[in-house]
Amino acid sequence: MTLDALNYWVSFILMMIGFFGIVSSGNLLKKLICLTIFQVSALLFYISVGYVKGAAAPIIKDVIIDYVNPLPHVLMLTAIVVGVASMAVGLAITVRIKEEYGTIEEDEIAELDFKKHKRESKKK
Amino acid sequence: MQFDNSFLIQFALSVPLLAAFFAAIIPYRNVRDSFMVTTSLALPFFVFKIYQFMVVGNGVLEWKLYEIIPGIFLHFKIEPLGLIFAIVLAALWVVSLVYSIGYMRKNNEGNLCRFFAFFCISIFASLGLAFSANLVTLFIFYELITLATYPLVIHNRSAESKKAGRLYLGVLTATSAIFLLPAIILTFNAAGTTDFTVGGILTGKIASDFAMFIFVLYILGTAKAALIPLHKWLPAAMVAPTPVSALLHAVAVVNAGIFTIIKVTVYIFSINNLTKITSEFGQYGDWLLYLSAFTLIIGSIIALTRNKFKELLAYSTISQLSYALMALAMFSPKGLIAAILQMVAHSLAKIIMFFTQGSVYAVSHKKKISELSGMGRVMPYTFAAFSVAAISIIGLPPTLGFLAKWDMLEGAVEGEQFIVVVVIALGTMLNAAYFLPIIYKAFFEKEKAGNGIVINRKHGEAPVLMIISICSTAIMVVALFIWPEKLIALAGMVGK
Amino acid sequence: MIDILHNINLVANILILVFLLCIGVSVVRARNLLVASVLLGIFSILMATEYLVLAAPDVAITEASVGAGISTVLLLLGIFLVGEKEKRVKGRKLLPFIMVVSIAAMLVYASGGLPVFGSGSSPAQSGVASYYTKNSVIETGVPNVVTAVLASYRGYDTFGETLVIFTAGIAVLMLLGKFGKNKNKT
Amino acid sequence: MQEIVVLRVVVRLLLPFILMYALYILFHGEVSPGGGFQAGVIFAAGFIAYSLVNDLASLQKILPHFVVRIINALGVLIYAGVGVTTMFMGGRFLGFSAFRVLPADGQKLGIMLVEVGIGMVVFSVIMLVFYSFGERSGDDS
Amino acid sequence: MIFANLPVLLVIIPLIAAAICTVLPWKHSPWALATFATFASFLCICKIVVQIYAGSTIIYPMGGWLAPYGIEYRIDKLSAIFLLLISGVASFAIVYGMPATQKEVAENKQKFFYAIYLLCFSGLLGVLATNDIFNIYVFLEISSIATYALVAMGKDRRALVASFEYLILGTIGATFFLIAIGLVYSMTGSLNISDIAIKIRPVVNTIPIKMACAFFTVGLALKIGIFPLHLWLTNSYTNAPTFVSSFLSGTTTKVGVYILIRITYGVFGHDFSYIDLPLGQILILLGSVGILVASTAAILQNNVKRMLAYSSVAQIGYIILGIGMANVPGASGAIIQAIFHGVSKAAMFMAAGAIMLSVKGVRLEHFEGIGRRMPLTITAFIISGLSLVGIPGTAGFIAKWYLLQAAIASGMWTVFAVIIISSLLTLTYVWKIIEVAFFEHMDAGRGSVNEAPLIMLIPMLGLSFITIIFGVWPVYMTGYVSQIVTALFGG
Repeated sequence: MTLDALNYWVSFILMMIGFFGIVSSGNLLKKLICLTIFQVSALLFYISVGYVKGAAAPIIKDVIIDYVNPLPHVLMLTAIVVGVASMAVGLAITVRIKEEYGTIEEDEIAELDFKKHKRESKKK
Repeated sequence: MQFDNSFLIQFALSVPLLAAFFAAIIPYRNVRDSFMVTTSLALPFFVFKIYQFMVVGNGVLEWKLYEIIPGIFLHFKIEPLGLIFAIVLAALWVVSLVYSIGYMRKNNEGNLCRFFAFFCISIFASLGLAFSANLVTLFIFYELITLATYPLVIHNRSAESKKAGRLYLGVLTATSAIFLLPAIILTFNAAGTTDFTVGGILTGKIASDFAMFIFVLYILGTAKAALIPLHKWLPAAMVAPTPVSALLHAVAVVNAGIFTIIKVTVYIFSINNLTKITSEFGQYGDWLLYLSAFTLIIGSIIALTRNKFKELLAYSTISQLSYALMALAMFSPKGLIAAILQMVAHSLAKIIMFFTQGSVYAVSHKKKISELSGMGRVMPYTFAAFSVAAISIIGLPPTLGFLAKWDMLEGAVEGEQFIVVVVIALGTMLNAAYFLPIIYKAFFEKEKAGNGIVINRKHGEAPVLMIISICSTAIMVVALFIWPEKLIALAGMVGK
Repeated sequence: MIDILHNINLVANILILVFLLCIGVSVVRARNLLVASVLLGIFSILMATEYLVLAAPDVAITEASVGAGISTVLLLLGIFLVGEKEKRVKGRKLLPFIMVVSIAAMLVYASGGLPVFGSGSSPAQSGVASYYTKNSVIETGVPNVVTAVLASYRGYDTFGETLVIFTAGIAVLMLLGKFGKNKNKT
Repeated sequence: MQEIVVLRVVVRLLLPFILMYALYILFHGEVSPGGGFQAGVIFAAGFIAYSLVNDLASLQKILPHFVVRIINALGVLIYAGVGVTTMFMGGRFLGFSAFRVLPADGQKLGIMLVEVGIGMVVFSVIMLVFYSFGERSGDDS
Repeated sequence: MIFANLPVLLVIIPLIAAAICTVLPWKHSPWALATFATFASFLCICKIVVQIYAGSTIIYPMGGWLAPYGIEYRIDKLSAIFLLLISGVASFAIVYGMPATQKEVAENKQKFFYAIYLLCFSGLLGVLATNDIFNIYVFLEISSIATYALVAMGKDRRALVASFEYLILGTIGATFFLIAIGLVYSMTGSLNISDIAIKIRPVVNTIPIKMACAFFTVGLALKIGIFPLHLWLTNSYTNAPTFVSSFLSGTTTKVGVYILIRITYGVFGHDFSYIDLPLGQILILLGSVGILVASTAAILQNNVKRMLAYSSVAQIGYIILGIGMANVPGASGAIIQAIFHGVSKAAMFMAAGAIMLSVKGVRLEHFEGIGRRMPLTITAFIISGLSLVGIPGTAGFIAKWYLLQAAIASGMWTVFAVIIISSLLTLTYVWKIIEVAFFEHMDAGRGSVNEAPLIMLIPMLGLSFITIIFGVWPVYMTGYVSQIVTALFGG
């Protein structure tokens, strides 16, 4: 059956779901949430690449069996960290935006900025 | 040895820079002016030395600095054409410097430090252009001239002068960037070098239609030559103070244009090659001839309609330049000599005319032709000089202009291009038609009161500095008619 | 026995993937940020399980503790500060949707060329990875290959990873920090 | 916040065990899943749980801000320091084999130290982020 | 021991300094430490460049594990010249940045500010030095996250929004990059660039590799700010603190360019990326359109910092053109353009920042009469501006020259025309400032405006004179670059 590529498909589709969320939602924090999905899908892709049918986790036992590929795991540990790090920074920026603008909706922020811009150009 | 014969070039180039330096740093008027003038006197000396070295002791003068772009050096080399240009520059720089000192004092203008500094820098740029040994060096100095003259054009920072300045800068840089630079790059790609060499570097390298394309690019690229579609900057730049207009229209800028075109024609394509190329295009091959003839006639006609003295001079400049181009466009040795003579003659004559206009404006703030009646008797020396210049422009003996026109006609007759003969005749008439009335007004017309013209003869003749410079130039014009051999000989050496 | 195990694995794998898709969609569709972030936590937990199924216990633990734990806590804190309602924006849905669907189709098409899922002979397996599983115990004396690779073979990456999170910490501190006592704003 | 006695007591009881488990994960990471990173997270989770039932101030009493910052810097310095030390001992950067005569032993030691460094950084960063958000919310409410 | 470990020292010195910075108590000490660290790594790089100029490629296996099993540093001529650019610009910028930061960043946050700057700096260096493709991703993320924070420190609240946009787009780009790495790894089973370059040959025509190439390009296009994806760039450069915008404009996008060159030329091979795939045409198209649109936008701007940001987009367009044309002069032009756009744009942002600090604004009317009050500052600005235009005698001219040669060589006359026309557009917006600065009078209400302090003047003048020096004596540089390019096309 053609379920062999299922993991890849799902990871790509998840990625696009997240992407859709980022593009379509106007709320900054929602964007961050979707960004997380977007990143996690990449993780799924890597782990699926590393998987070997019927192999054991890469912790060496005495009996010789075949293990799954440890390298993607290592890389993904790093990737997870990167993801949470960027999310933390994003959250911090969002909070500051909320404090400065009083909203975290994209269009309202743009409106406020536009007003400010017009005031500046009038000032000259 | 490299140094031994290159130090003359270095000295000659350093003189205007030194003057510019003095002009920039010295705040006291008299000290500055005396320093500048004394420095400027050194230039004719060095140019004369170069002349001796080259012509009398026919040596080779060149100075190769370093590689600007891989395969292309910043390189100066003196050849007859450049020498002629340098001589003109050297002579007229001193004159115009003296004159403009007088002018600026009379009209007590401001920002003199900046003014004179850029004045000298533009002379330096023109000198570098004259000495440049390859296209890229030439291009660099061509741009430098534009940039250095811009502050002069907008010297009195009025709104209209800013607009004019934008037009000036826009047209000149745009054309040079869009047409000239690509032409140079194409030449470099085709010939593998950009050095000016006798006999041309493109000869036999490329197909004739491509060569014609490049040639068109070159002509369009040098808007400083003010051919009709690209002439707008010249009248616009008239907002500048008169000495600047004199510098722009007689000494540095327009001559730079003509010089570039001649240089490209002779040392990149070579006359014979161009005749071959153009002959392949039959009737259309002579487009440059027709274009310049057109410019000549139209320029003169527009000049006829002008009442503002400066505008009239501007359009007459346009038509006069296209004399040189037309002579060149015959692509014959005679035509080449005629073009060079015309370049020199026009510079001398036109600078006198601008000086005249400047003096009139300085003493009586009159700008219009119609106001000039009677001025001749108030300012006899000035207008005497002016008449000499007018005669030279019209092309009558005993002036240099006559020789130029004469050679032109000879070339035309040899080349059986009778259109040229017709055009020259027509142009001469037109020139006469717009210059003789001025002389007539100035000398023989009574000063009419009324219609806004106030009679005052108190102002008298212009300051002595200005008279000296004007008259000396007028003397040059006549002298070159009487002893033209050396000049013609030098012009004859071009491209040989 | 291995065979049954791997069949079970396969079934679990498929089930979890389907769940993941559903929850992913519902996260994107959720209007309330609180709901969305909680769903995201569930999403991470499922993901962790998936990793377990794919025999990646280290990643599973990390995902569980970070994705489900820390990031949920952070999100909740953030929501507490910025409010939980999301404004409904009209329009700007169709074009992204078309784009996204097309890209997804492209990617799915591309995944056809990839090595078969779970085959032991793909270049990824036969590459450097096999070296690690063979030699890590001899060279580092650490049976957990992931730890060995993480800390030693690719220790420099891990150094970078540490610095990433260090950077994030300092960044948040710089953006939000009030440093305990002193209360002056930027 | 209102008193939730049960929760408080439970958390207070659990806290030592959570921390113990974190340490276990840290030092047992070589033979079983887990390592410095997970350990740091769980270690921080314990404190966060503590501050969720009590308030932030009481947590900052037992774990002041500047201490966390110092731990933070220290973690990075430990990791980098291990690398530099190996350079001084004639190896490459992070070449743990230079620590001991037997490369494997050196690797063991180096990996251990590095994991500790990671744990410290992760723990302290999470605490810092938590503090920053917490303090904001503190003066908003 | 020092010289053996130079390649790693140049990265970890700033990192360690950053860690120490966060706990330094005294007032100016973080700046002092940051400056010291920057200069230290700059010196290391100079030493390395001297070695490499002699012709050797430096290889440094991390932890003694040989590639492809461990991570290795591999510094060749290409990475060396970019290392020199980044560290040079950083050294100038950090010296310049002290007074500006003093004014713009709160006292108690400066140590974190400098720490994050150091992290960003070392992240960029790590990207340039490493030969491991995943390591590139990690260090790129370090610098990116640091960058988001730095941009967000701008005084104006728009800085926050800008940095958020930047964060979203940057993370998307990074994830694309990650997926691309995954695809390549799944087809080759290696992460070491030189190793991949060998192992990829047999499978180069499979779909996943083509996808990977596309993903790399998209991800990097987001990081570089190629034309349609440039919004974050203009906003963040405009609103970031002075020091940050002068530092970033010189460095981050250039590193993206480096990675693009390294991967498309070094790994996939230029014939595959630009001839088999339509990548070349796409890049050339985007580049040309971007140049024209962004230059026009720059002309229309009234805020000088925003004008400079748009001009950055335009100048990046040139680089993309050069890369996309994928021939020897094109690549040389792209590299030279990348280097000297970095230098001169950094100088321009410095000058604009200095003026902003003394006149309290960067709108065009604030520049009136600056030419008299702050002559040296405006000199630096103008010299760099002319280098952007490509006036002969500046380094910009050399880059344009090569690009035009490339256009001729590949017979793309439209590109030729685009380059010529856009240099006129560039002249227009540089000239707007020159005219305002020199030929307008400052209105008296502006109070006393003085020349910038020496500590700000020296860096900007230094940078602007570098463009002149290499414009007047380009031979050494061109020779070096031609070696790089021959290596790229030969190998």
